[in-house]
Amino acid sequence: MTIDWSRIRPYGDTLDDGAMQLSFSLPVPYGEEAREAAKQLVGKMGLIESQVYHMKDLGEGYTYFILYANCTHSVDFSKIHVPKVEAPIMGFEEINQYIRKHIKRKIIVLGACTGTDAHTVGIDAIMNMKGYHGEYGLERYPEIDAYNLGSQVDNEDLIEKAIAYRADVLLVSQIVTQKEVHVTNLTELVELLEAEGMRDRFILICGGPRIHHELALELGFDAGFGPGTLAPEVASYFSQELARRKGLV
Amino acid sequence: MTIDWSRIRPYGDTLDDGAMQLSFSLPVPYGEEAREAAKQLVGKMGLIESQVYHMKDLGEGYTYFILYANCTHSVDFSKIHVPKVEAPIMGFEEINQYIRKHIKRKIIVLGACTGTDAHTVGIDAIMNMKGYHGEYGLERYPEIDAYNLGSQVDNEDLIEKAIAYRADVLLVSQIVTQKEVHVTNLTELVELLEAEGMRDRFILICGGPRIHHELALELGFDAGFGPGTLAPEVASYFSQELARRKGLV
Amino acid sequence: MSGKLNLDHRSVEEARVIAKEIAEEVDHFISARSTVSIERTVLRLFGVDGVHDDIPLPNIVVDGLLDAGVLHRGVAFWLCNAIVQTGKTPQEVAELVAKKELSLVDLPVTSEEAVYRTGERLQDAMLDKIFSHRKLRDHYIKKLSEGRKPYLYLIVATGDIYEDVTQARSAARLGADIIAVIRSTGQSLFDFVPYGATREGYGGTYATQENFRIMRAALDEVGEEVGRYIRLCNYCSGLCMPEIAAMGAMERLDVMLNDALYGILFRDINMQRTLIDQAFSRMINSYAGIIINTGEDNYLTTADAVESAHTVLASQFINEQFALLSGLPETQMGLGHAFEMNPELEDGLLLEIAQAQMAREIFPNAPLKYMPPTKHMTGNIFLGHIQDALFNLVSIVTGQGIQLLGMMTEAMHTPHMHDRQLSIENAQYIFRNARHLQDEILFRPDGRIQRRAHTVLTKAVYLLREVKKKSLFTALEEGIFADVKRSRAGGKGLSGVIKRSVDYWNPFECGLRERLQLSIRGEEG
Amino acid sequence: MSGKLNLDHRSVEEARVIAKEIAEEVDHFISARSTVSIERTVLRLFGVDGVHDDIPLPNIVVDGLLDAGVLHRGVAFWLCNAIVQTGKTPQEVAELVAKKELSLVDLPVTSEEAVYRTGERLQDAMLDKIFSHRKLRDHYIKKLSEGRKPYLYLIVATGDIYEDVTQARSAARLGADIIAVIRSTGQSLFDFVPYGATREGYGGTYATQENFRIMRAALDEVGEEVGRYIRLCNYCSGLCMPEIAAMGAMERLDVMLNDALYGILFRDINMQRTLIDQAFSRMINSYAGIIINTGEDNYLTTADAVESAHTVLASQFINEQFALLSGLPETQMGLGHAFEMNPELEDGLLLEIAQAQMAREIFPNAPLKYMPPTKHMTGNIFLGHIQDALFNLVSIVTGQGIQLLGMMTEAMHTPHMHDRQLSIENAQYIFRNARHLQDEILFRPDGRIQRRAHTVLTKAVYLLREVKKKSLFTALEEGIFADVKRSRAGGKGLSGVIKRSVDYWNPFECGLRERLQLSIRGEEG
Ligand code: B12
Ligand code: B12
Ligand SMILES: Cc1ncc(COP(=O)(O)O)c(C=O)c1O
Ligand SMILES: Cc1ncc(COP(=O)(O)O)c(C=O)c1O
Repeated sequence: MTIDWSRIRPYGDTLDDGAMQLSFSLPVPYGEEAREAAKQLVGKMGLIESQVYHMKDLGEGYTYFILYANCTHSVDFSKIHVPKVEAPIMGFEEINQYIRKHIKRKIIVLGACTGTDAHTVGIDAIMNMKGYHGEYGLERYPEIDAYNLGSQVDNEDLIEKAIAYRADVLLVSQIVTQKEVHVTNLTELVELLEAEGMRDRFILICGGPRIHHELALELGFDAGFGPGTLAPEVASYFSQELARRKGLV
Repeated sequence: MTIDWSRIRPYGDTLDDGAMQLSFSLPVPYGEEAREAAKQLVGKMGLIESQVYHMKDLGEGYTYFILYANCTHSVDFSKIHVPKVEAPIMGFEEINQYIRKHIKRKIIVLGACTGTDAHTVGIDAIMNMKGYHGEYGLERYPEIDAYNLGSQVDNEDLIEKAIAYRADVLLVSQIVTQKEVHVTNLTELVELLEAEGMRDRFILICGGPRIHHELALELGFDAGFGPGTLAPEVASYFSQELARRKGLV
Repeated sequence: MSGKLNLDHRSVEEARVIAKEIAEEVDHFISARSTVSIERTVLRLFGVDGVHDDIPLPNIVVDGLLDAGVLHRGVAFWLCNAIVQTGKTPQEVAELVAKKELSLVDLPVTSEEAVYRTGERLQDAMLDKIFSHRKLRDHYIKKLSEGRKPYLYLIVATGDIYEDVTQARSAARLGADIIAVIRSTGQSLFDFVPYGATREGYGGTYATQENFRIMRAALDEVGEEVGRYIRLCNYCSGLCMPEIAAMGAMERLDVMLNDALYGILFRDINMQRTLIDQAFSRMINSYAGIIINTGEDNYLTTADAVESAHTVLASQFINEQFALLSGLPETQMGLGHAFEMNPELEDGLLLEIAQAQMAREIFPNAPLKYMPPTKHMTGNIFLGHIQDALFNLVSIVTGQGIQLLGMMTEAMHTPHMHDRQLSIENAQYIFRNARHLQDEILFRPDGRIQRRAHTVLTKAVYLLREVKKKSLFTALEEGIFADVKRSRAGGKGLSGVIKRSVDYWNPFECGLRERLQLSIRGEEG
Repeated sequence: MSGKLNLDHRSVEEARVIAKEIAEEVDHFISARSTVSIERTVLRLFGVDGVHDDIPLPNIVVDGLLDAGVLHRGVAFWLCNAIVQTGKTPQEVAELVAKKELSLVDLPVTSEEAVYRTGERLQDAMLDKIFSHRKLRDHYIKKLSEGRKPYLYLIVATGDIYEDVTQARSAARLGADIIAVIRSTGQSLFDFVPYGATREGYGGTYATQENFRIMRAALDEVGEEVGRYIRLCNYCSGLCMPEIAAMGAMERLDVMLNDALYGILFRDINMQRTLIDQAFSRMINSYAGIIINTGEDNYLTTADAVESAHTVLASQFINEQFALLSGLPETQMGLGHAFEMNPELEDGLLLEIAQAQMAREIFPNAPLKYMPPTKHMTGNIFLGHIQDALFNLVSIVTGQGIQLLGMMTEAMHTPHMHDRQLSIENAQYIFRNARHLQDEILFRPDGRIQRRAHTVLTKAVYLLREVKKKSLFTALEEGIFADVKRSRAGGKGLSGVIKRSVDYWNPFECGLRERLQLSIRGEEG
């Protein structure tokens, strides 16, 4: 059972069996033809030995399927490279010391949940005094001036405040992702900043349950953080990045 | 929202959105690279906008994924044709009358769960007096002589008994399907019968949770019945088929 | 009341008395004010509808009067005067105003009495019509039957009303008793109600009168087919709270999310504005026989369910009193609470049972709205599905009224069609299998469950005393609920609040007060 | 005993007395007989192992004696005589026999005393060794700790022992307390034990001593890593029941499925054969400190859980007495039962709670083995997952001992790796959230739950009286359990039963009886 890293396939109970579970609905009426349609569909996906284990009539001409099958595709795991935030993660004390030592002034951080998004729990988790999962938020860091603008903040307002507060870092939270509205919102912010020639003035960071670093880079941000992020990860990143940009390290 | 039957795609909440749920494990260690591997894999399956919503370290270098994505494939529903048991389904009384009228003698039926398979509940459901889901089993039919040989019956023994009892119909149940053992067992029976030139002497019927009519035909059976089968469906089929074969209708 | 928790009845009574005082103080404030949306509601109830250059006529008319500085008298007066003067219908008048072919304030007032008489006649006709909808609902329920409690409450939220219809009909066939059409993200901040059938929303579908109609018709049809009256729910909250109440009353909605505190805390709507709006909207809901749902469940999405359980209870007490002040009977009070215990907690289920049973015993006649786990739902749909199963179990064991079904995909997207099916199946399975468990289990005297309920009740009474001391407004400023602080003059919509003049007139409020047998309240504040 | 059900203690006592009589009657029959597999077990305990031309040495030796017509004296006598005569080890003797270089019956018997002494010495050494394994287990548990009850019992069944190891180690890391290696379909009908490490099985992996060793080592290793002793379980049933008991004792297994009734009813094994085998195998299990699991849960896979609940209880009473007759203490009696209510039933959960609580109260010291829903599991994995959640809930609420975790894929395949993860997560979530619910809930006096338990108990007593009247053999012939009828002389393995002669000798039985402080039983029958 030595694994061939260049040809990784799903695993059920035997190496390379390709076992996969799927569920989906089709806009076709319940019946044997529906079952066959489901099987043909996954056949096109490169799945073999498919079994429709459960079918349910949803009414209105729709049918739901639970299906198992074996995937014939494989991936080359040895070639996978995922961009990650590189900065080593420091603790609360360490970060403050780092800022004192290298930046020699407080870092100014603005946070907001933008657009019509009213989900503040995520940005609060990063910023609020009391923090999250046992980790203080940025407001508690003596070397950080953190301002949480709350929810439903327009991109224009955010930029205005960023100038007013002379922010070093902008933290943008996006939780609602329906119709890719987060992508729209985040892209708009970058475009507005670029239009005003201010993109380089800020370390631009976004976060949310559907955000990851790679996506953030694609959207023109400097970094992105996903589910389960804690304040020190974010602060470690921007303090080191700021020091780097200012040529202080 | 009119449906194009020639291009049916999965449905989440918008026609043709292609929404699918998948879960599987890969033999790769938990981490961002694992996530990327999962995404690449479903990419090869023709799924786009994939989101790994859950990942779990299974230990021993394995990772489990729950993933949603949109399927770009479609199927032509208008071209789907599924072979089905054609005989109209009659009720208990009707079947007995039919046999009296057309066959004019009792039909002799032998049932067994073959190989090492010890799952009798399925074949009992079809054959036992008390029946299943409110439908009497074949033993209760006055015009049917039904013999249930029980479980773990060798194919050879079954054939021997079939000759001894002068059976018209053989009912074979296969519940265990691991390593395709049901296919092996069923194929063996057909081969044995053919070798002895007796294949045409019996109406050969198989059943079980993973059996369907199409598979049965492929394996050389006359009919196959899947989950939820009730005795009348089976009896309707074989009484009409017997009458047809004997040229009685 | 089964009294399984051995609750201290004096504490419950004390809580009610304090909550009443808190609500009355606010009501005092409310009674001296109206809002632009109340005035637009008046127009809608007179039958004004439609848009001009995409702006709803009610907005055009009301904004005109506001600009003219005469809204303090109430829109009814100006409209009815125009009717008297022109002999036209309210709709015609509004259209003329929109086209700038008529100026309400420039018309002479020849007889105030004629104006009032006109208003009252139209008011009477509309309230009769609303009452007839209520009768029709009763008739349907009698004819078709209705779901067994807890009602299965399912949401649809595709953004497209026609897609919503498909999903709603599917859900109804599968067992849904209530269909709620979730609103598009952000609609609650609009100071107008969108118009017509809409097919593009974010995380929900716009609440428009036409959408209400389309869905109502679809549910009536499928209800006939499945032999069960299917209730329709929408969101009577945000800046247009009373307008939506009116639309719902006119289109025979059955359930409405309706809670000013929700808007204040979670949508940053100005507290004065929305409390004023709420009072009037609840009268409408009351008279239309609409069950309201309050939003205490939301508190536990930002605050912790263990630590803040008492804030939910305290708020329920206040909401109950607000509802009573608007003439809403207990049987229409779908007070909200939620299953939001952290699944990592040991004995979380015990705490949850204590809370749900306590709500049941304290509000015995309310069709309590029980919300599923949301905050602690993750991308693990399998775990999510069993979190929802425990939620369903607690509901059937404690006799909740409305079960907002949890979805295993809660942490991802608004429901896919089959998500709904699976969650209905989940609830039906649990409800059926534990149907009479409620009758069979008792709680150990002074055990963990009983003690938890006592603690929460005691803390709620303390909290109410504190709120009473500083007034609800101040309490909200201090972040007493949901860990959220809101200032009295902050948030959206304060500019839409108007001080009533002494000759302020809202015939519908008068009519409703009469029909609901509410006393006329004092006018200062 | 909490006595939540207000059970009638006289009925419970009566049931025990009758069950004892039933078991004693069978024991009387047993005591006059041995079987080929008991004799092979004796060889294994003397240290004979290995195969010759793919046939296990114990089979070759025992079959030789059977053919020679001298097995009625017991294999021990012939083997030990050969040892005395040749000075060789048991293994060497067996190998010579296999190679036909030695004939046991042809050797002279010079001193019976020397033969008995040799046997006793070897017996003592082996039982000491088994005891040392038991000590080692205790030591591990003390050092590493063990899981909290109900233990999480997970199966592996890939067919390949090395793949099984991967899956078992993964399960252990995720929280499993017991790993059971399911046997390949059909092994129980083999009248021999396969040999060596095996990589090809159907729906399970062959039970071989080498496979036991491989898995034991893997679990010890991962147990050290996760800081929890991981128990190993296998199937001590079928035609080789006592041999597997011996293998388990030698390889430090911790749990064994061990129930003659299961083999009779579900594998069509001859009842005489397997009941004789069972008596000896349980002595071994007892002394090895192995928890046995009985198979009453299986009854409900063919019979209905509502109608046949009392047959489960009756069988548990009988199994308890059989166990006691083999010196197996209550703390090692993992009596089986199962959550097999039809999910379509109203109040199924109430019936299930009644049954599980009843078993708990009647067998207070037994580590009850609770089986998950299987029969009513379907291809709907989402529904299946919540059926398993209710199963887990009933377990924690009624204090079961061993929780055989249900899998959402039960109706499809033996578990995939992640199926196990999800089911562990399910159990951990429910157990944690309802950890002390058992302490907090009481059942309404004379309510549905209490009444159900009373009914089941009463019917079990009736049934036991009937079985007593006609004897267990006849009752089995009449299909009293699981709706399955089996004839006394039918089924597999009767030809392997031998009548003991007066000079029959099985030193291990004697040694075990002594160490287990069992009285020597009467010898006729
Ligand atoms: C709580 C909640 C609410 C609360 C919000 C209260 C509040 N003040 O925040 C209330 C009840 C008000 C609410 C309302 C709505 N909600 Co809501 N809500 C949720 C819920 C249950 C939990 C979200 C949460 O708090 N998670 C906990 C936090 C800690 O996690 P997080 O946000 O991921 O944040 C972490 C990381 O992502 C990261 N992070 C986040 N932001 C940032 C920013 C930076 C810079 C960094 C570095 C890191 C970072 O760090 C955080 C800590 O680790 C989710 C469902 C779920 N279980 O996820 C739905 C959910 C997010 N809501 C949803 C919707 C649609 C709505 C509504 C729009 C529904 C409607 N149409 O009315 C409304 C309106 C709100 C609006 N306009 O935005 C959808 C979104 C669907 C989608 N994918 O687009 C969800 C997924 C539910 C669903 N299935 O429908 N909701
Ligand atoms: C009950 C049961 C048992 C009982 C069987 C008792 C008995 N006398 O039948 C016991 C406990 C003994 C048992 C043992 C084992 N079982 Co089992 N068992 C099941 C279980 C829980 C239910 C099967 C059942 O009764 N279904 C109800 C009947 C009514 O449905 P049905 O069989 O599909 O029959 C219907 C149709 O298919 C059709 N039909 C069936 N046969 C025929 C024939 C004809 C001619 C026709 C027309 C129609 C027809 O009509 C029937 C009525 O509608 C399933 C899991 C599940 N939920 O499905 C596992 C299952 C079948 N068992 C399984 C296994 C592996 C075993 C064992 C081999 C495990 C082991 N290694 O020890 C053992 C050994 C048994 C053996 N050698 O066969 C696996 C099979 C995996 C696979 N796909 O291969 C399953 C799926 C469980 C699992 N996930 O591991 N089992
Ligand atoms: C009481 C109440 N009103 C309204 C809403 C919906 O809010 P909105 O339409 O403002 O997004 C909710 C959401 O859960 C609620 O609980
Ligand atoms: C008591 C008992 N023994 C043995 C088995 C396994 O049987 P076999 O190995 O004969 O397939 C089971 C199966 O569930 C059982 O319950």
